[in-house]
Amino acid sequence: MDVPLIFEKSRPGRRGVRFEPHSDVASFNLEAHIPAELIRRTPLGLPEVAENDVVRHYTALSTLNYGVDTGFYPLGSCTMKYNPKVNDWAAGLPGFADVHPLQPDSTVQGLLTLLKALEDGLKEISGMDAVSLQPAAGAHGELTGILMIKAYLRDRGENRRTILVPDSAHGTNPATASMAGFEVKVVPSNTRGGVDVDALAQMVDENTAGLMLTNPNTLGLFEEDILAIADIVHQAGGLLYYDGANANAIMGRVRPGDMGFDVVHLNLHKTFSTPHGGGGPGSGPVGVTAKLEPYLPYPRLRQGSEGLYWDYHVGRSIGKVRSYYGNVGVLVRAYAYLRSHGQEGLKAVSETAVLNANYLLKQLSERYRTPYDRTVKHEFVLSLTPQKARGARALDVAKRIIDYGFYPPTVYFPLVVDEALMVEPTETESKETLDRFIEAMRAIDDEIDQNPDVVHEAPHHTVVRRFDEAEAARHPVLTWQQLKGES
Amino acid sequence: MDVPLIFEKSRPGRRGVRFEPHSDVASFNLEAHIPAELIRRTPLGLPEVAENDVVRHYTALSTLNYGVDTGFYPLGSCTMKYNPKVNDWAAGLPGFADVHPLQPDSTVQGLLTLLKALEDGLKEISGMDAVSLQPAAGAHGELTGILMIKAYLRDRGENRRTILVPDSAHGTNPATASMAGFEVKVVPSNTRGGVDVDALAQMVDENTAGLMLTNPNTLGLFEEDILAIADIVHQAGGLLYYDGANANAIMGRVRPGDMGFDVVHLNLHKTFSTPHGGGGPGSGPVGVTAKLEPYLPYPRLRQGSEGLYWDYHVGRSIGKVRSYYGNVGVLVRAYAYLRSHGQEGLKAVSETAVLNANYLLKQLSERYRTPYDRTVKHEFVLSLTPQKARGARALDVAKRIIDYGFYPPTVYFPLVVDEALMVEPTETESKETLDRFIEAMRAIDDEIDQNPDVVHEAPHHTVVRRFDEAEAARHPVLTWQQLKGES
Amino acid sequence: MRYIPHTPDEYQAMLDALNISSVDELFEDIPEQARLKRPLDLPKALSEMELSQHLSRLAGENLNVNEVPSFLGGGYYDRYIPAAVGALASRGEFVTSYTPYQAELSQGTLAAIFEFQSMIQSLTGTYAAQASMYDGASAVGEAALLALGQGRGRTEVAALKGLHPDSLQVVKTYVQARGAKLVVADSLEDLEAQVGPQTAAVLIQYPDMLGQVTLAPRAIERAHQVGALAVAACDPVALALLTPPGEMGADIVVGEGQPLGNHLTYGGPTFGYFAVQKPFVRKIPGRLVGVAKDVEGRRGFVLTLQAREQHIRREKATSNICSNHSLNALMATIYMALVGSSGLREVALRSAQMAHYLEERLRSLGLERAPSPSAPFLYEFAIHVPGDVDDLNRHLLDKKILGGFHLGRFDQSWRGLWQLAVSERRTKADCDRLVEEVAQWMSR
Amino acid sequence: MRYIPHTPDEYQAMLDALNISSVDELFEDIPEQARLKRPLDLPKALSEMELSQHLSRLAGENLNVNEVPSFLGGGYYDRYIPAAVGALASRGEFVTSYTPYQAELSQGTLAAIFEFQSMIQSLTGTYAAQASMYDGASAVGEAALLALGQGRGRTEVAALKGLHPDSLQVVKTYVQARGAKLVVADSLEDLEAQVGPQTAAVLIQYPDMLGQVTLAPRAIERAHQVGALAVAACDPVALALLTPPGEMGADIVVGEGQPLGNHLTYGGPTFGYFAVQKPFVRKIPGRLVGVAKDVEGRRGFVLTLQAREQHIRREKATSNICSNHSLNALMATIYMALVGSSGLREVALRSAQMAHYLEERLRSLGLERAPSPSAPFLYEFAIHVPGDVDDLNRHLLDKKILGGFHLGRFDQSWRGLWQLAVSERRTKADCDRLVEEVAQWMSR
Repeated sequence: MDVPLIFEKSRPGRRGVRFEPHSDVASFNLEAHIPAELIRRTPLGLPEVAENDVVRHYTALSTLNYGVDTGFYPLGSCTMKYNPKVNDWAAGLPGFADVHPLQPDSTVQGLLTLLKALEDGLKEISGMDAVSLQPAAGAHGELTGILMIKAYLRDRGENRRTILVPDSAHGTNPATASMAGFEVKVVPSNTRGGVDVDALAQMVDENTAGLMLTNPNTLGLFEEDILAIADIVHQAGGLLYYDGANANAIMGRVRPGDMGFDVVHLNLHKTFSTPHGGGGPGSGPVGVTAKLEPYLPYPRLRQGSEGLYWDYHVGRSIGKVRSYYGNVGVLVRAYAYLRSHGQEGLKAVSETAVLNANYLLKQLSERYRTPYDRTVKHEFVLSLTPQKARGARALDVAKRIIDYGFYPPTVYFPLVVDEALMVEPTETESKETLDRFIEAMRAIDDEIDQNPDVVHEAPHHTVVRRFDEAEAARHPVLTWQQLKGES
Repeated sequence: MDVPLIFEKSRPGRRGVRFEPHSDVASFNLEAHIPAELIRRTPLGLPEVAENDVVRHYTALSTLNYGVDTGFYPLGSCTMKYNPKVNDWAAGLPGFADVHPLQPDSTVQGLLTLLKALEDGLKEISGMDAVSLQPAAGAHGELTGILMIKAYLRDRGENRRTILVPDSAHGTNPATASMAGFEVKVVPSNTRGGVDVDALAQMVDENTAGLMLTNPNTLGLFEEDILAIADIVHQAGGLLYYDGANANAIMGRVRPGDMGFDVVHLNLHKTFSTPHGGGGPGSGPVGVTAKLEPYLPYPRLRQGSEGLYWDYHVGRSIGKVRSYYGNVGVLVRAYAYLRSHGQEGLKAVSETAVLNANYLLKQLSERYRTPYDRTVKHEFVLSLTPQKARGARALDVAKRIIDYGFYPPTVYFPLVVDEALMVEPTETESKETLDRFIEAMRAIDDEIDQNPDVVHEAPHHTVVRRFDEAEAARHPVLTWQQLKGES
Repeated sequence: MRYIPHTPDEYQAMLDALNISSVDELFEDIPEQARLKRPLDLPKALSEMELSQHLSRLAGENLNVNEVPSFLGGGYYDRYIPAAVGALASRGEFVTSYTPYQAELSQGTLAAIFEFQSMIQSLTGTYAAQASMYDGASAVGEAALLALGQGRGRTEVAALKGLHPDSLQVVKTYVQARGAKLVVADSLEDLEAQVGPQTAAVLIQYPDMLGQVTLAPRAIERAHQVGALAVAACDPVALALLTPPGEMGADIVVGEGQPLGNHLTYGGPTFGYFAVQKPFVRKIPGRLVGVAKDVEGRRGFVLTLQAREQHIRREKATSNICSNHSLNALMATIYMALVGSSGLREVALRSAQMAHYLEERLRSLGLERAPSPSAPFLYEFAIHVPGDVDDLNRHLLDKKILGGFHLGRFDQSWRGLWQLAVSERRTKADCDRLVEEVAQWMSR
Repeated sequence: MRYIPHTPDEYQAMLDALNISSVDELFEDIPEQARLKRPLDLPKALSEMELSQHLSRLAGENLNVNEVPSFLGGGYYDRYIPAAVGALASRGEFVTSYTPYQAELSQGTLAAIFEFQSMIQSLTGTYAAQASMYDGASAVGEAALLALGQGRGRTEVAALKGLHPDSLQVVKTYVQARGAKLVVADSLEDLEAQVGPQTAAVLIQYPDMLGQVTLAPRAIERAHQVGALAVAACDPVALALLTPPGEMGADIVVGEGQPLGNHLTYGGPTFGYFAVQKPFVRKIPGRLVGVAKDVEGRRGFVLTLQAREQHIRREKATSNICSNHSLNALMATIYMALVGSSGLREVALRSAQMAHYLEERLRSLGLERAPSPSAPFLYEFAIHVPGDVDDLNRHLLDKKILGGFHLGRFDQSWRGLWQLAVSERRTKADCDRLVEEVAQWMSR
C-alpha cells in the first residue's frame, strides 16, 4: 500500500473546523478594503476534509513512526532517552503555553523565574559564568558561540580567520564555522581516536580563532589530552568551543569550563531529555566565561527592583539570533528535568549512560570490530569492515536491525571510521533491553553467512521497504502539486 | 508473538513513580498505629517497572486496538460515530475534572448550570417532563426506569408482575426486568419485523406492568404501529418504557414522549457521541412524564434563591442507583455535543445516519439477504443464511471484514434473524467509506465461492487470529497469578 | 453540519441511489400524528471556538482542588495522578473502541483488562476480579444481589453503618428490587444481634466512613457463622497497608476505584471493582477476560464465561450490566503499573503520615476523634466539632480551604462529626493553615 | 534515580560483566585535574508530584491570554487551536521520534512533512517549501544568506523597515557573519534609492509591522530591477486573503508559522517556513522531503537532496541547520488540514471583520491610524496614541486587558505608535471594553 496523503482524502466542499463570521458587528467586505490586485484569486490548495478524516489520517501516520515510546532507539549522537510525560504536561500549562512574547515583564514573572533558574543550573553544570537560552538548537548555539568568539577577537583587534575542527566532528561544526565567515581547517585524529595533539600544535597559528570540540567526541571517547589541547589553542590566542552534543556522558563528573572551554552549547533535547519531535524543536543554550559575557545575544534576563526583566541594552552583544527569547516550551521541559534530578540525579544519569554503553560495547565486541580499544563514554562506534568483507555493509545490518524491533544506530558517521555503526544506548534503557539488542546483533552477524539475502533485503516487515533514494533526488517531487502533475 | 503483559516486564526492585515521605513532620510508623493482624504481610503483587516500560507497554497495547479513530466501525446497535476531540478536552478542564463530589453546591455552580442545561435539552429531545442524569449506562437507566414504573404502580396499589419485551430486544431489557423483580414475557415480532400487535393485545393483562421497547427496534425498523402499541399497553394499565439505544435515528423527527412512552433512557455514549472507552464509561439518563417525576432517583437538581442546589428530599423517589450525581465527565461531553449541534444539527445527525444506513443497505442488498423489505432507520440487519448455505457463516464473513480494514458489524443479534449481521454506519462516515465497505462486502461474497479458505480462516493479518474461546471458558485463567501457576 | 462529512453532491448522489428526492421519504414510517412538526427548542449551534470559550467559562465557575487545599474524602481522594496516566489512556485507540467483542482487533483493551483483574485480585487477596463496575456503590449493590442469588431463602442483607451512605442507599434500591430487605446495624454488637439464617450477606466498609479499620475481621467471622456471605468494600489504596479482606475470608471484595489514578470529576465517571473467592467466579456480574490461544498457538485474551451475561442469558443473567467503566479501569491499571507495589505503599504511608500530624495538631486544640480517640486510622478520620460544622466549613471556604465533610449531612446520628481526609498532596503548610483557621473559628 | 530502570542487582551484574567494581573506573580517562570533586550545586531532586506542584505555581504566576483579552500581535497571534491538533500531535510516535534518517520507520513524520511542504508551497504561491526553520526571524536570516550565496559580488541586503525588528536584528547578525551589510529603508522611495548592483536581496514583510499590505509589489519589482532576489516575510493566515508573494514574483517567501495551530508559548518553539521558486530548490536550507518508490513499487517519502546539508557537505553546506521545528510544523499541518481552505479564509475574515469594527470605534474617539488613516489593512494596525503608550497599557492591564504593543519599544521612530492585533477569538464585548477603557484613559 502506498503511504497515504491527506490530500487524497479531500473532497470539494467537505468541511472540518469552521469559523462563522461575527453576527454582532458589520460584515466585512474584502473587496471594499483591499486593492483588487492584492486580493488572492488562486485557491489556497489546502485539503477539504472532515475532522474524522484528519483524526484517522494522522492517527494512522503516527503508527508508521518509530519513537522512543515505541522502543529502543540507539541512534548514536542523538541521545534518544526516555522523555518524561510530566515535562510535556508542564509545558502545556496555559501559564506557559498561552503567553504572548510581547506581554509586559510584570505579567510573566513565573516564567522568568523559571528561565533564570535554568540559566543558573546550566551555568553550574557547564562550569560557565553566563548563559543565554536564546539559540533554538545545537547548530544554532554553535553559530551563536562562534559569532561571539569572532566578536571577542575583533574587539581585541584580532582578525583571526580559521576555525579548527577535528575530522570526527559533527557536520554542523564546519558548517557553522563557514556560516560565521571562517575558514575551516580539519584536525586529524590520532590512533586512539582523539585529537592528534602534535598535529594540532602544528596547525595553530596567528590565524587560529578557535577549536570546536565535542568531548567525549563522536567516537564516544573522552579526549584524554583535553588540557594539553586547551593549552595549545589558548597559547596560540584562540578560544575553545565545546559542542555539548555529548554532554550526557559527563554531568557531575567533569565540566567543560574546568576542561578549559570558553564557550559551550548544550543540547537540551539530548542531555535534558526534551522530546525530539520528529526532528525538533530542540534548544541550544550557550554558556560562556566571563570575558565573553558581553557578547551574548540580547535581551539578557536580569534581576531588577521590581522583579526579573529583559534587558535590551545591546552593548557589545552579537545581536539576536532568533526572535524573542528562545524555545521556551523546550526550556520548561528542560527545567522540569533538571529539578527532577538535582545534583545526584544528573550524575547518576551520566554514570548509567556510560555504564550502559560500556556494557553493550563489551558484549558486541565479541562479534563486531571496535576501532579503538578504550573505555567509552555514553556511546561507541563499531566498524563493520569485517562484515562488509563477508558481504553485508553497515547499512544492511542497520536495516536488518529494524526487523528485530529496534531503531537502527547511526550509520556511516563519524567519517573517520569505515562502515561505522554508532550506538548510543542512553541511561533509560534496562539491561534486558540491551541484552535483547545484543542477541539481535549476534543473530544478524550469523545471518550474514547463513542467510545473506535476509540481511541484504531487510527490512521485511515495515510498511514500506528500501527506497530508491538516488532516483528520488534525481527527479525531486517535493509537493502534492508536483506529484499530481506527475501522475 | 504472544500478546505481552506488563507483569512480564517486572523486575524486583525496579521503580516507576515514587512518593517520598514528608520530611517536615514526624515519620509514620505503621506498626505503632495499626494492630499487627491488620497490617498487610503479603506482597501487593503489582508490577515493578520503570516509567519507560509503562509508556512503551501501553503505547504498544493501544496499537493492538481498533477504534473509531482507526477506521470504520459499523458495530450495529452501538453507534460508533466520530467522537469530537474538543469534548474530551473540555471534560479534562480542572474545573470539571478536579472537583470533589462533596464540595458545597456554591463552589460548583458552573457545573450545575451545565447539568441543568443538559437535563433541559434531553427533556426537549425526548419529549419528557423531567430527567435524572444519575444512571451510569443504558442498562443502568433501564433499571432505574423499571424501578420507577414498579414504584408508581405500587403507590397506586397495583402489584403488577410482568414486563413485556419483544423478541428482538437487547439482552439488557429482560435482564433488567428480572433484576427489578419482574417476570419477563416475550412478545413475538410480526412478518414486517415489528411488534405483533395482535399478539401483544392477547398478552397484556392485569399483571402487565409495562412494555420495554426500542424504537427504531434492533432490526433498525421503526415500529409503525407504535401508537396502537402504546394504546394497548396503556389500556391494560401498563406503562411504556423507551430504550434509547437507537435514538440516534430520530432526533428532531419524533420524540418518545410524543409516541406515548412514559419513561425513556438515552445512551449518551451512542446518540451524544461520548467515546466508548473500550467498553465504557457510558451514561444513561432517564426521562419521565410528570406523573413519574416523584419517583426519580435523588438528589434532584433544583434552582434556589442562591443558585442551583442538590435536593436530597427523598419523598417517593426510588432512592439512589449510584453514588453522587452520575457520570459527570461523560455528561460534560454530551452537553458539548448538544451545544455543538443545536436544533438543526441534531436533526441533520439523525437524517444523515438514516440516509447512510439506507444507502448502504440498498447497495448490500444486491448480494445479501435483507429479511424485511422496508426503509430502515440508522441501522439494518442482513441474514447470511444464503451465504451459510454456500459455506460461510456470518462469523466467517465478519472475521474476513477485518482483513479489509474495517471493524466487523455485530453478529448473531438480534436473535430473531438467522445468521444476523447488524450494520450501523452512523452519520459521520462519508460516502467513499461506505463505498469501500460495499466493495469489500462484494469481494467477500465472491470469495465464499472462489476462495472459501481465505474466508474461513480469516482474519489473516491481525496480531492474533481466531481463538479457541470454548477452551478458554472451560478452564478460565483470569489473572496473572493463575497464568503463572499454569506455566 | 458539525461532524457530518457529506458534501452536497455526495448527499444528492445518495438520495439518487435510493431514488428519493428528500430524506423526508425515509421517515414516512413514523406515524404522522407522532411526528415533531417544529424545530427542537434548543440553543443555536456553537462553533468549536465558541464552545470552548463557553465551557472554559463554566469550568472556571467551579472551585477545583488545585486551587485550594481540600480535606474531603469519603471514598474519593485528591490523589496525585502521574502525567503518564493521561498521556497513555487518552490514546484514541483506547478511547474510541468499544467492548472487545472481536478479540482480534481488541487485544489492547483485553490485555489491559486482564492486567486490571490481576492487580485487583492481588490487592484484595481474592481469587479473581472482573473488568469493572460503574462505581463503588453499585458494586456493593451487585455484591448484595449476588449473595441474594445464592438462594436458600435468605431475604435480608445486613450492613454495618460505617458503609458509605450512598452505597447503603444503592444497596437498598437494588435489594428492594429483588423483594429483599436491608438492615443497618449501628455497631458490631447490633450486627451480631440482627443477623441470622435470613441473612444473605453482611456488608462492611474497611476502612469505614469514620476511618475505623478494626471491625472487619469480626464482621466477616459473624457473617460466616450465620451462613451469609461476607462482603467488604475497600478503598484500594488502604489495602496497600492493611490485610486484605480476601485473606480474612471475605467472599466478595468490592470498592470505589477512583483513588487509583482517576480524576475526581465531581464523582464520576470513576469505576467500581468487584473481586470474589473461587466459588463465586461464575456468578460474577459484568465482563471477565481470560487467557486464550489462537489458531497459531499464540497467547492472547478474550471475553470469557459470557454465559453469565445479559447478551447471552437475557433474563437469567447475573446482572443487566453491559457498558462498564473500562477506560477508568485502564487509568487505574496504568496508575498501578507506574507506582508499583512500593509506590502505592508510599502513597498510603505519606497520606497517613500527614493525617496523623494533622490529627495530633487538632487534638492539641482540644478536638476529639469519633467514635473513639484511640481507634486506629490511616489517613481519614472524623472529629467531634464543638458547634455548627457547616459554619466551620463556610469559615474555611472564606479562607480558601475546602474543609472536611459534615457527616451529619448524610446521617442525623452523625451530626457534629467532621470527616477529614489527608492525601499525599497535602503539605504541612496546608494542615497548619487548616488548624489555625479552626482555632480562629473556635475562638470567634 | 528518576528514569533509570536499573535495579541494584542489574547494576552490579553490568559492573561484573565489565570486570570493574565501580563506575568510577569508567571515568578514569578524565584528567584528574579537570574532574569535578564536589556535588553539583543544584537544588535537591523533586518527586513528580512535587515538581508538578512547583511548576503549576510558576505557571500560575503568569498572565495567560485565556484569562484576559489580548490585542498583542506582531507575528504571534492568539488564534483558536482546534482540540484535535493537540490530541494528534501529542501522540508519542510523533513526539519521541527524531529526524527521519531511516525512512522505513519514519513514514509518519515524512508524509506529514511532505504535506506541510505542499501546503506552504500552495499558500505562498511558490514552487517548493522545506520542512521547517526555527522561527520566522531565522528564516528571513537564512533567506538573506541564500541570496548572498548567489555570489556575483553582492554584499548588501536591503530591508524595508516594516519588517519585524527581531527579524531585522537576526538578519543583521546573519549577514554580518558573512561579512555583508544590512541596509534598512524607511520607505519604498528610500528603498529604491538604496538598492543597486551591490544588493543581493530585498526583504519585505507583508503585511508589515504597521499592518500595511500595499508595498510588496513595488518592492519585489524593484529588487528584480537591480538583479536582487525578492524575499517576502508573511503571516501565513493573511495569505488566505492576499495575493501570495510567489505570484507577484518573490523568489523566496518565508515567515513565522505560529498563527497556524501553534501555541504562543512566550515566543517559542513555533516554526519558520521557507519556500522558494524553482531555481533555488537546491539552495534551500534544512530538510527536504520528496516522493520515492520502495523495492516493491510502493509510494513513500524520503529525505532528499541531502547533498545541500551539513551532515553531508559540512563546511560547504547551504546552512548549518540540523534539528528543525518538525513537531511545530506537524501541528501546523494538522491545523491546516482541519480548517481547510475555507476555514483558513474564515479565520482571516473573522479577524478582519472585528479589527475593522475596533478600528472604526477607535477612530470615533479621534484616534488615527499610522502611517496613514486610509491605508488598507486586515486584522492588525497601528494607532497614534496621544500620550504615553506605556501608561495606556498599564491602565488597560489594571482593567484586565492586554492592550496593544508599543512599537516605540522596538524603534524610537515608532514612539507613540500602538500596534493592535485582533484575532478571531476577540469578541465585540472585548473590543467595546478596550475602547471604553481607552476613552477613560484619554479623559483622565
